[in-house]
This record gives sequence, structure tokens and C-alpha cells, in this order.
Amino acid sequence: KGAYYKEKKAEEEASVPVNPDEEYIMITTIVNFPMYVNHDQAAFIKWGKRRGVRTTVLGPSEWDVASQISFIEQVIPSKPAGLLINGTDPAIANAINMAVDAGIPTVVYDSDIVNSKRHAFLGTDWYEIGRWQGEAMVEMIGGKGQIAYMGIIGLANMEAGFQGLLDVLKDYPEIEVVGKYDDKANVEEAARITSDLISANPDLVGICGFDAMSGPGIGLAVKEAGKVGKIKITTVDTEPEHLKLVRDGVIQTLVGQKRELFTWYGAQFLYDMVHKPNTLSGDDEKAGITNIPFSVNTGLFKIDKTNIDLFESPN
Amino acid sequence: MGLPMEKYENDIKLKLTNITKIFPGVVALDDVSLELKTGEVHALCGENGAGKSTLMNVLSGNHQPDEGAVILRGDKVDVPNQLVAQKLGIGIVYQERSLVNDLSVAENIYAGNQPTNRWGIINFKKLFAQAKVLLAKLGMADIDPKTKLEYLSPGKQQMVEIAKALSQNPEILILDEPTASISETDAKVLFQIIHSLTQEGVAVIYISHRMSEIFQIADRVSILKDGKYQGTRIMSEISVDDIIRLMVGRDLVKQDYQSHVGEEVILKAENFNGPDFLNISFELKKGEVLGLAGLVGAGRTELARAIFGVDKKYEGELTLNQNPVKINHPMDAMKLGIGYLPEHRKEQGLFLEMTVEENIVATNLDVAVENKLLQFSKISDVANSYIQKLGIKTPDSKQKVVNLSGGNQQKIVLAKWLLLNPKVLIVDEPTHGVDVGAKAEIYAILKELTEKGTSIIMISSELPELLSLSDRILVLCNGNLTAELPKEDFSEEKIMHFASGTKNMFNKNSEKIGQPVSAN
Amino acid sequence: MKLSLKLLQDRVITLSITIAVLIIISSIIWPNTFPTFDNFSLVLLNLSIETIVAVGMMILMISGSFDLSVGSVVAFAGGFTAYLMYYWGVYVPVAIIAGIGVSILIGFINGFLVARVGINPLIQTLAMMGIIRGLALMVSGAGIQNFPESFNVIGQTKILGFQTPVWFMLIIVALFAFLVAKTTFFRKYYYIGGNEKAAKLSGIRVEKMKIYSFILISSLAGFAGILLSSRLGAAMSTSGQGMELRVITAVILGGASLLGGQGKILGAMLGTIFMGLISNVMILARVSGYWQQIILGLILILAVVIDIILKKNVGIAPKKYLKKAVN
Amino acid sequence: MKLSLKLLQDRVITLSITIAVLIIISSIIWPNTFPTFDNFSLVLLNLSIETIVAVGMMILMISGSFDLSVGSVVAFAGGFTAYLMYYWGVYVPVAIIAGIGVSILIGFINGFLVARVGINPLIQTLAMMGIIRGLALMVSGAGIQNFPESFNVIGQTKILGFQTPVWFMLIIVALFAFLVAKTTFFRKYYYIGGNEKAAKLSGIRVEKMKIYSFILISSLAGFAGILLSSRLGAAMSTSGQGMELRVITAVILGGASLLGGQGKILGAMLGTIFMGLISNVMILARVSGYWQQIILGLILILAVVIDIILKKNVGIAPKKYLKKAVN
Ligand SMILES: Nc1ncnc2c1ncn2[C@@H]1O[C@H](COP(=O)(O)OP(=O)(O)OP(=O)(O)O)[C@@H](O)[C@H]1O
Ligand SMILES: Nc1ncnc2c1ncn2[C@@H]1O[C@H](COP(=O)(O)OP(=O)(O)OP(=O)(O)O)[C@@H](O)[C@H]1O
Ligand SMILES: [Mg+2]
Ligand SMILES: [Mg+2]
Repeated sequence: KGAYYKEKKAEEEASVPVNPDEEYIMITTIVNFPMYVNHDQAAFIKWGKRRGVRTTVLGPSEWDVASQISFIEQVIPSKPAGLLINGTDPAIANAINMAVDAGIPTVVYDSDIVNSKRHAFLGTDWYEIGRWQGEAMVEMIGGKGQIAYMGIIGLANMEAGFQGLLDVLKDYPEIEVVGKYDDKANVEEAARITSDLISANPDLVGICGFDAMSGPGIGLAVKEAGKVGKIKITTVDTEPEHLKLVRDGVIQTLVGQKRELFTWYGAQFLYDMVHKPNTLSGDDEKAGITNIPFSVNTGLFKIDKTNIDLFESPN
Repeated sequence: MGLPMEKYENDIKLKLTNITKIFPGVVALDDVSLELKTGEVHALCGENGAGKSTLMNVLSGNHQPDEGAVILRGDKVDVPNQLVAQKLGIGIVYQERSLVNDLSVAENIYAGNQPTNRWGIINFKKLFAQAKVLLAKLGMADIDPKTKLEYLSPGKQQMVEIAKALSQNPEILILDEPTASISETDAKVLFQIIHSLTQEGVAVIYISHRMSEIFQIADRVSILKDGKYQGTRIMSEISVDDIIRLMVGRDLVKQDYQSHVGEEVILKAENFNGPDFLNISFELKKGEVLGLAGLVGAGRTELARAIFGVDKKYEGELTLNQNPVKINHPMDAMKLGIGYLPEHRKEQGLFLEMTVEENIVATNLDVAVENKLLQFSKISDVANSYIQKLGIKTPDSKQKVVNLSGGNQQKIVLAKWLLLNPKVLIVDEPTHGVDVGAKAEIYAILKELTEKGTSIIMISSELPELLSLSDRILVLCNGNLTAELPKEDFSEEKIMHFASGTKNMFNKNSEKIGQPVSAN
Repeated sequence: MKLSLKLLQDRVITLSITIAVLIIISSIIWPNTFPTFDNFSLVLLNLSIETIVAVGMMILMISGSFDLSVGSVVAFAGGFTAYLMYYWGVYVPVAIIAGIGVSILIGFINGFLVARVGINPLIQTLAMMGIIRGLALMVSGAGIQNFPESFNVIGQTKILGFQTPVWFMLIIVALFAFLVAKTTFFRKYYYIGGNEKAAKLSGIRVEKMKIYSFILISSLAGFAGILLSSRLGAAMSTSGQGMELRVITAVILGGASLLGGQGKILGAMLGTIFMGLISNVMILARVSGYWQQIILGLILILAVVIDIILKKNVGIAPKKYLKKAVN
Repeated sequence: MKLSLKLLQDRVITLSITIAVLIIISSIIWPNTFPTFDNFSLVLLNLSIETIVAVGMMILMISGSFDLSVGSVVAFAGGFTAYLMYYWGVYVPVAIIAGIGVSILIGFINGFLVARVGINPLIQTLAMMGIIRGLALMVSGAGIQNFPESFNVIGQTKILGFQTPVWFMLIIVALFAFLVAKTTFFRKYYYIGGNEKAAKLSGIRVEKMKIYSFILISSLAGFAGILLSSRLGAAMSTSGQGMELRVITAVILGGASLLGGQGKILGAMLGTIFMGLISNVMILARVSGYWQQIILGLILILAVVIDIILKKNVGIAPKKYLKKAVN
């Protein structure tokens, strides 16, 4: 009898009609940032197509958290089915709460906004990204030598990453960190800093990069200085450029983030909050239950010479 | 000077027929026709705002006429822009400055048409050589054509303007108040050049407010009034008063002013030293008009600027009614009741893009303040009262100053200072480019001030006005005080002697001060 | 007729017209979402911070200068105040005063080096922008949160449906609109912008006045930054990035010119309102990705062209033209 | 003596002195790492792209204008060329010509709208900056790579120890230094910048000339962008971001003024070299994190102050002074 009951539910579920005007909105910052477009947004839009619901991506074109907040606030009146928000900075907490209070299912991805009322978070711990890079680097350089690292200074997630890296390195007294640099997510800047670093520190052995543009920039400068292989590079993200640089042996280790999963499942969570396939009580709302996971760590993955062939670039 | 005309027996070089030009609110030119003969010097007279410059701007392609035609050597031409005018052989010395500070003298002279090889590469050697010749021709052999223009004195810069026009060796040369800011000597050079040009058949249109000049060099004169053509006369058959009557529509009462010099010394300067002047000491009495004569670049303006606290780089004691004062900023001077009407109104006197009324109250916004707040109605009232008083020609007090003619602009600068009714007023070239009528009015205003007890220091390069207005004249030469002349020994040649340094009353400080940067 | 034409000379009028048209059209397209009190109050809230800075920028540009360091000052003042409250437990009012104090100091340094020493304002304020951004990173690093409630209320309270920043904006705009129009002190900036030499010869203490204008914009930026921290309940070292250009754009849209001598305070607010409405409309239209930048750019150009066309109907346009071309 | 003082009026000289001093001191402090051929050639390589743009910016600023859209044009031209080669398999030379072609078009639009229609250059080029950045994202959103080798060699070949971009930079600087110094055509920009009205009155076609200058900078930026793609072996939609301000700063350091009429092409290169050396030296000095921005700012100010002090020694300083303060 119980079994029969379950099946019936399943059939109903399958036959829930989708409303094509049901709109799910993703709000990020630097909305045109290639890494976001190619991973987060691509997966989100793909999900929307599969589900037959409307997906919209909004956000300012610069890294401008205040503006991202204004985007969140300004879409709330239009009562979207759900909001998928890039957790760029703790400062967006108020805006998130505003959405939650307006009764809009709200999921945060990439970095958690702990002090907010968000219904769910999916992402990776940036601290871990730092640790992974650190461990890979330590192994490659045999625990000694000069290294430097760069990213966008002042961003909460980056700083967490830097911390992770430093925490690994501090166990290796023979490793000297020559400096922390701000490449402003700009290839030319990253390249300039790197080649200056190479001139300034002839026996530099490694560089760690933390934003999507660090890798290509560092790689370019290392190539141009003829130091390929002599200077080990670990960095984040898996753009075509990154993969190519790994294939060419310029970058040794990439730490990938499974960003597609952030938004695919993030969107799915929102959908499930709306359509309540699984109710956990007579009235979840009254019971104060959200019927989706509270926090999901999608985990990280590593790309290096050993597995690069499995990642074929779109180009 | 009728000679060239007969030589080219009356063949018409240029005809302007029924030219009309309308600006918003103003009919600048109303059906003006003009004939220009080969080899003549044709003077153009008219009050400020009569339309002289506008007519010339039409002729040289800077304005397009609303009606009328330009007929050059018999066939109708249209002059869409300055370049075409140049090609047609029309050269012009503008009333306003058309030079660039950051370029060399030579490049200013040959703006846009430097000598080049066939790939458009400038031949600087040739450029500087040509410029040198031209400068020499204009009596400026001492000036290196490589000098940056801004290092030249305002007067010399004006000569460069003239050189620029001549460099295109034009068939028709327009001179729009060329002598307004140059010295007598430079003017003489210019007149010689004009003469020799006419011999070669060049026709010259000469605009000036200085009657003496016109009678000196012109063959014929045409008169404009409020944009309307008043007729053309042969110089030999007309008198100054006739011209003025045609210009102004009435006779000018030519009065000579009585002095209002009091006893008490208002201002006393002792051993003033600065980059452009040396050991200047003088006294100024209540109600006195103290003339400051000198060649352009003599350092008069610098002295005035020093007293007024504009340029801090000078030393010397200044006493105002017996108590010593230190002036570090024009505001200090104004608080002490000293005013300064600067020499180059467009650069230093006016806010061209602002309205007439805003300009008039610039020195003293407080006149329009009621219980701590500005009242715009009051600004207009004050302004209008001065527009009346000085007879400033403007559609209304809200007109932008940039659209007014030179003379009216000058009156506005003067109004700024009357507003302050200062104890001491320094006026630097107060009648630059001002028509005879307005001049007379300005003289009257200045005298009226002295009557009320204001003392005036008057810098002027126009000796006649200096002689007629001053109670006493100081002559500067190259930064040195060379003479102090009481009214009884006023005479042009005396002053010229002291001004050019051939004579010196106080030989005590005859050591020359190094010429300022201007020289090299 | 003549009057109406003359009115079109005033950017405040022309821009108001443009904005009105924009509002009407949007209300027709999105009758339920656009012309709502909520929407407008949010639009105003989100442009309030920039408008407060724009007021200072307008005064600076009237005097013929500008300041690129405002964005950094916003971040630094907010961060510094936060730092004092969070790490040193300084009393809220004291911390705020300190935050505005340092902003004034920054403004003074800018003003002194530009007006007295004679450094080109672009270089000076650009350099300052870097320096202060660095200091902002120093004080607020990855960000500071958890302020005393008494601080958060400043920017998070709602009065008559509008959140406090909106009220602060309105007060500041009204105040300075009044001062600039009605006091001799602020009037002098028009003369300085109109012709600096003539202004000096008319007895205006140009250098001092310039220093004051830099102090004014810095302190407004500082206040804006503190207000932002309070509104967000957090201080970010990245806030205010790129604000300088957005503000200058708004102010020029509002009638200022890089040459100086022109502009009204009200114009500054209209400029930011126009920009704010555009981005609001684009959100409602769900314009996304690169289209956002493309369309924003096109609208900007369009807005200015409309303004020029309106002016052109009056004879003196060609000259206005030339002037603009020089700006 | 008098002569040497006169020389100090020329920013090219004063900046060269500053750079020389910087190099000497650094060579003393870091004898083995700083004064090496590798270091210099890398410094030059990293400033080559910006310098090519700076040449165009210098000419534009001599004429009294500027262009904020260059950074976007760099990204777009590079992306567009890459797009043609990669997706349509267009022949390398054709693709390059096309890339420069669109840049010329962009420049024409900027120039036309600024010079003829009379849009304020700041607004116009800022708007264009957004539009073109959007287009850049459109063509090379994901980033394009794997170009034909014949394209990559353009920017990746080494000749006499210098990589090709350095040579392109030197050629372009030399070429335009010559043209601007020696041809009537380019000299005209000094008249336009020095006194636009006077230029018109002297029969110079101001509007046409302005349009040409915008076309020139855009095509230089386009070329720079293509060169960058070739050097990177990839086209990235984010490249050139923030370049406009860095270039303008370098050009002003090199002697240009926002008022126009001043500057030499060589100055533009000296400006970028100075900036490049500073960041190089800072990394040698182990300056890192936010200290980089702070110290860079301080050095910028210092450099200008030195320049002013050098000039001050000459009599006419006060006049110059006044000018600067206005810039
Ligand atoms: N660009 C302009 N816009 C509007 N009005 C103008 C313009 N240029 C000149 N005017 C007006 O046209 C009239 C003639 O001016 P114009 O400069 O030709 O007089 P002028 O005879 O040269 O006077 P002056 O002897 O003072 O030079 C004046 O009323 C002036 O206000
Ligand atoms: N506003 C100014 N700023 C700086 N230098 C000036 C200024 N005005 C004049 N000079 C320079 O000062 C020097 C003395 O010229 P100045 O004008 O004082 O003599 P002047 O006798 O008044 O001649 P002018 O008849 O031209 O007024 C000249 O080299 C001139 O270039
Ligand atoms: Mg005239
Ligand atoms: Mg003088």
C-alpha cells in the first residue's frame, strides 16, 4: 500500500504542468565576465531550457557590489519565482533578506552569505581552493624557494583563498613568499606583474593565481621570459585558455570549481521550493522547514598533465 | 597719398553688394555695399557695434552673409571659409587675437601654410629664414623666429598678427584695428609697409577708431552706422567732424577737461622693484590723473599689477593715506579702495560666456545681497543702471558678453570698477578699440570720478588721450622711471624721447634692468 | 514662443523633458511594475549615494575642475569609520566625525596640490584615487560587518516610505541648490570657471576657493561612504569603484562642462536620476549581458543628441556647438 | 645656464631626467637584477601595447580632446580579427585589415559625433567605450585561441632580443614623432589645441582635423589590440580594461595638457616608460599588496611636483603656473 502511494506521487510529479512564464532570475556582478558566462550562466540557462521555464541573468557589468544589490532590490517587486544570487560579498545580506522577506525563494552560490536568511547555499570553500593550490605548489617545488601569488585584492572570497594558501605554506619555513599582487582580473596586468617578478627574483620557483585572468597572464609572461617549467604555476578556473596552457605545460595545476553545479542545482533547488515535490510536514512553512538542502559543498577538482586530455576545450 | 590710385586709374578690385547679416537679436549688417579700388587705402569707420568686423568676417569667409554678394575683379565669388579667402588673396589682421601661445613666432606667422617639400614635410630652415625676413621688414629683426609666442609682449604679438597676414602676400589686405595695442614706432613701420604695398597694387581696408591715423594713410573712407552704409568720401574732401557726424549722427562736444587735483597725497609708492621694473617711486594726489607713458613692454602693466597685488614677485613700500599697507592679493587692494582695469579685456577683464549683468557685478556681488541672500532682480537693477549710465549697447542685461562689440565690452569692464567707487583707480589702456563717441564718454566718466575725489593712474599707449586727461605724466622706459612731467611741459616728442630712453631725468638709476623673458 | 525657446537653452529643462518622456513611455510599457511607489523609491534609494557625490562634483565642475578620487574616498571613509567602531569600539558619532574628518583632510590635500602647487587635477586626483583605494584596502581588507545597531539605523530606517539615504540626498541637494543659487560665496565658482584670470583680477581668492571646493566634494564623498556602509551594514574596500566616471557623466548630462562656468545643482540630481531610470528600465526589460552596455551607451548618446537638437531650434546653437566641441 | 633653464621648460627633458635618475638609483640598489637586458626588454614588451595607443592619445590631446573608448577598441579589434580567422577561416591579412577597418569606423563615429554634432568628448567616448566593450564580449565572449601560426608570429617573434611588439612600438613612435614634428598636417593640431577659434580664423578645417584625430587613435588602438591577441595567442574580451585612464595619465606625464596645444610624441612614450619602470622598481623593492597603489600614487604626485619645481627655476614660472592650475 505504501509502495502504491509513493508511485502515485511520482506520477503526479511527472505530470506537473510547467508554466513557461515562471521566471527564475540569476543576479551576479561583472555579468559579462567570461568565466561566469561560460559556466554559471550557461548551466543556468541550459537548466531553464530543460525545465521549460524562463531564466534571466542580471547584474552590473563591473565588479560593483552596491550595484548588484540595487539589481536584487529592483527585481523583488516583479516577484520572480526564485532568485539565484552570486555571493559576492557579505554586504549583500540585507538585500537577500529583503528578497526572503518578500517570500521569494532565494539561493546563494559560489560564496556563502552566512549572516543572511538565504534558503540555501551551493558553492565551494575558497579557503580550500587556496589550500589545494598551496599543497600542489609545495609538492612541485619540493617545499622550498621563492613564490608569489596574485588575484583581486579585497574580495572576500579571494582573501579567503589567499589565507588557505598561506596556511599551507607556513608549515614550510624554506618557502619564501615574495609578495601578494593585485592583477585586477586583467591579463596584461597579470603579465606585467609576473615579468617584473621574474626580473626581480631570478630564482622565483612558483606563482599562484586566484582569478580567471591570473592564469593566462602569468602563463604569457612566463612563456615570454623563457621560464616555462622552471616556474611552476597553479591557478583557478578551466577556461579554454587555461586548459591550453596546461596542455602546453605552462600551467602545472588548475583547481576547478564545478561552477556548472552551483547554478544547475541552485536553480533546481529554487524550482523545488516553488513546486514542493517533497513536503516534509503538513505545512512546511508553518513548521519552519525549507524543503531543500541548507548548504551544499560541490567540491573541487584538479586538472594537470595526468588528466588534461579528458578536458577537451570547446575550441 | 593719392598717388597709387591714379597709377591704377580707378579699376575696381572688389565689390560688396547689398550685404545683410543677421545675428539673433541684432541686424549686424543691413544692405551694405562697398567698392574697393586697386592700390587704395580704404578706411572703414563706425561706432562700436556698427558692423565693421562683421563685414570683414563676411569678406574673409568667417561669416556667411544672409543676403548680398562678393564680387572680386568683376566676377561673383562665394567665400565659404577662411581657406578660400586666402586662396582668393584676401589677407586679414583680426580684431581679436588669432595666435597660439605654445608655438614659435615663425609657425604662428605661417599658420597652416608653412613651406614644405613635395611630401608635406615642413622645411623649418626655410620657415625660420622667411619669418626672419618678414620680421625684419616689420622692424622686429631682434626677435628670434624660434621664440615661443607667449614670451613676446602683447604689443609684439600684435605685430606678429600683422606679419601673419602679410605672409600670404595678399592682394586685398584687411586691417581691423591693427594699432589698438602697438606702439607709435611700430605703427609708423606699419604705415610704411601699407604704403609700399599700395604701390604694388594691393588694396587695403583699414579699420580704426583713431581719426589721426585715418587721415594719415587713407585715400577714401566709408562709414557704417548700426549696420547701415552711410556713404564713401575721399579723404581730402572730408573733415574729422564730418566723419564723426556720419558715425554718431550728431556732433561731439570736444571739451578739454579741468583738473581736480587736491593737496593730500593718497597713494605713495617707494622703490618698487620687480621683474619688469626698477626703483619706481611716485606720489598720487587726491583727485589727480597720473599718466603712465611708455612704449609697449615698458613695464607699466607690471607696475600696475604689482600695486594691485596680482603678481607677488616685487618689493617696495606702499602707503595709502599716510599709513603703510601690504597688498598680497587684488582683494586686499580692493578692500583698501584700489581698483585695476586690466589691459587685455578678453583675457583678464571679462567672463565672455556670462551675461552682461553677471559681469558688471563681478567685483562686488554684495550690492545684490539682501539679508545675506542674492537677489537676481537686484543684480539686473544695478546692471541696468550702469548700462544706462555708460550707454552700453546691448539687447538686454542678460545678453552674453561674447556677443557684444569691443567698445561695449570695454565699458562693461569699466562698470565693474565704478561699482566699487574706489579711492584709487588704475586704468590700463582704458580705450583699447573704443570708438570716438565711447572714448569721449569714458573720458568724461574718468573725469567725473576725479571730481568726486577718486585718484586715477592711467596707463595708455595713446599719447593724445594721455596728454589731454593727465595732470602729471610719468614716463617708463624698459622698466626704469625716466621722467616726471608736470602739465606745462607735456609734449608728444618730449615723452617719446624719455620713453625710448634717449633722455632720462633721473640718471641715478640708468643701469638697464635685464629685459624680461620677453626679449629673447 | 521666444521664451519657451530660451528655456530650451537650460539643460535642467531639456533633461527634465527627456526624463518625463522616459517615465511616460515606461509606464505605458510596464503599467504594473514601473510606475509604482516601491519602484520609484528603490530607484531613488539606489542613486542617492551617487547623487550626494554628484552635488560636490557639480560645484567642482562649475569652477572648471573635477575629482577622480571620490570613489576611493567613499570606500575609505566608510571603511575607516567601520574600522574605528568594529576594532576599537569607538562611539558611533565619534567614528562618523573621524570618518568625515579624514575625508576633509584628503580634500584639502587635493585642493592644496592642485590650486597652490599647480598639479594637474587629473593627475592629482587620479594619484589620490590610487592612494586612498590602497588605504581603503588596508582598513577594511575583506570587509567589515556587524556594526552597532545605532549605526545601521542611519542608513536603514524608512521614513514615509523612503529609506533614509533618499532623505539625506534630498536635503543635501536642496541645501546646495539653495546655497549655489543664493549666496555670493558659491556664486564665485561660476566666475572662477568662467575666466580664472579675470576672477582673480576681480578680487576673488581663486586658490582658496578651489581648495574649499575640493574639501567640499571630499567631505560629501566621505559622508556618502559612511551612509553606504550603514545602509549595507558592511564596509567594502571595493565600494565606489568606477563611481568617479559615472558621477562625472551624470553631472555633464546635468549641464556641466569640462570648461567650467556652467551647471546647476539640480542638474546633477537630474543626471543621476536619468542614469538610474535607464538602468531600472533595463532591469524591467530584462536586458542582460553585453546588450546592457551596448544599449546604455546608445541611450547616453541619444540623450545628448536630443539635448543638442532641442537647443538647435534656437539660433545660437552653432556657437553652443562649437563650445561643446571644445569642452 | 639660461639655455639649460629654457630646456627645463620641455617636459620631454625633465621627464627624461627623472627617468635617468630613477634608472641610476635602481641600478645602484639592485645591480644584478635591475640593469639587465632581459629586465629592460621585458619592461618594454609590457608597455608596448599601451604606448602604441598613447601615441594616438597624445595627438588627440594636443588637439585638446581625448578618447576613453580605446581600451574597448583594443579588445574588440583583437576579438573581431580572431573571430574572422577562427570561425570563418578568413585569411590572416584580410582579417587584420578588417579589424583595423572596424576600428577606423569607430573612430569616425566618435569624431563625427564630437566634432560635427558637438557631443562632449567625455560623454561620447565613454558611451562608445560601453558599446564597443559590449561588442567585444559578443565576438569573443568565451575567448578565442588556436590561431594560424602566421598570425601568432606577428606578436611572438623575437628580433635582436626584443619581441616584435617592442619593434612595432618603436617604429610607430618614431614615425609619428617625425610626422608631428615635421608635417603641416599634424602641426595643425597644435593650432587647434592652442586656440580653436584662432585655428578656424587661420583657415584650418578644425572639424575635419578632429575627425581624423579620432580615426587615427582608433586605428592605432585597433592595431594594438590585434597585436595583443597575436602576442597572447588568444583574444580576450576583458583585455584593455582601464587602459584609457592609464594611457591618459602617461600622456599627461609626458607633457600633454587637458587644455590642448602642448605635448610631443616622444613624451607619450616617456610617460609609459616612466609608469612601467615604477611598477618594475616597486616589485624589485618588494612592495606588494595595497602598498603598490599607495606608493604608485605618491610617486605620481612626486614626479609632477619635481617637474613643477624644475620649471619654477625659470622666470616665467608664475605664468606657467597659472596655466597648469587651470589645466
Ligand atoms: N557672433 C555673434 N553673435 C551675435 N551677435 C554678434 C556676433 N558678432 C557680432 N555681433 C553683433 O553684431 C554687431 C556688430 O558687431 P561688430 O563686431 O561687427 O562691430 P564692430 O563695428 O566691429 O565694433 P567694434 O568697433 O567695437 O569692433 C554688434 O551689435 C555685435 O553685438
Ligand atoms: N598678464 C601678464 N602676465 C605675465 N606677463 C605679462 C602680462 N602682461 C604683460 N606681461 C609681460 O610683461 C612685460 C612688460 O609688459 P607690460 O605689458 O607690463 O608693459 P607695458 O608698458 O604695460 O606694455 P603694454 O602697453 O603692452 O601694457 C612684457 O614682456 C609682457 O609680455
Ligand atoms: Mg570690430
Ligand atoms: Mg600693459
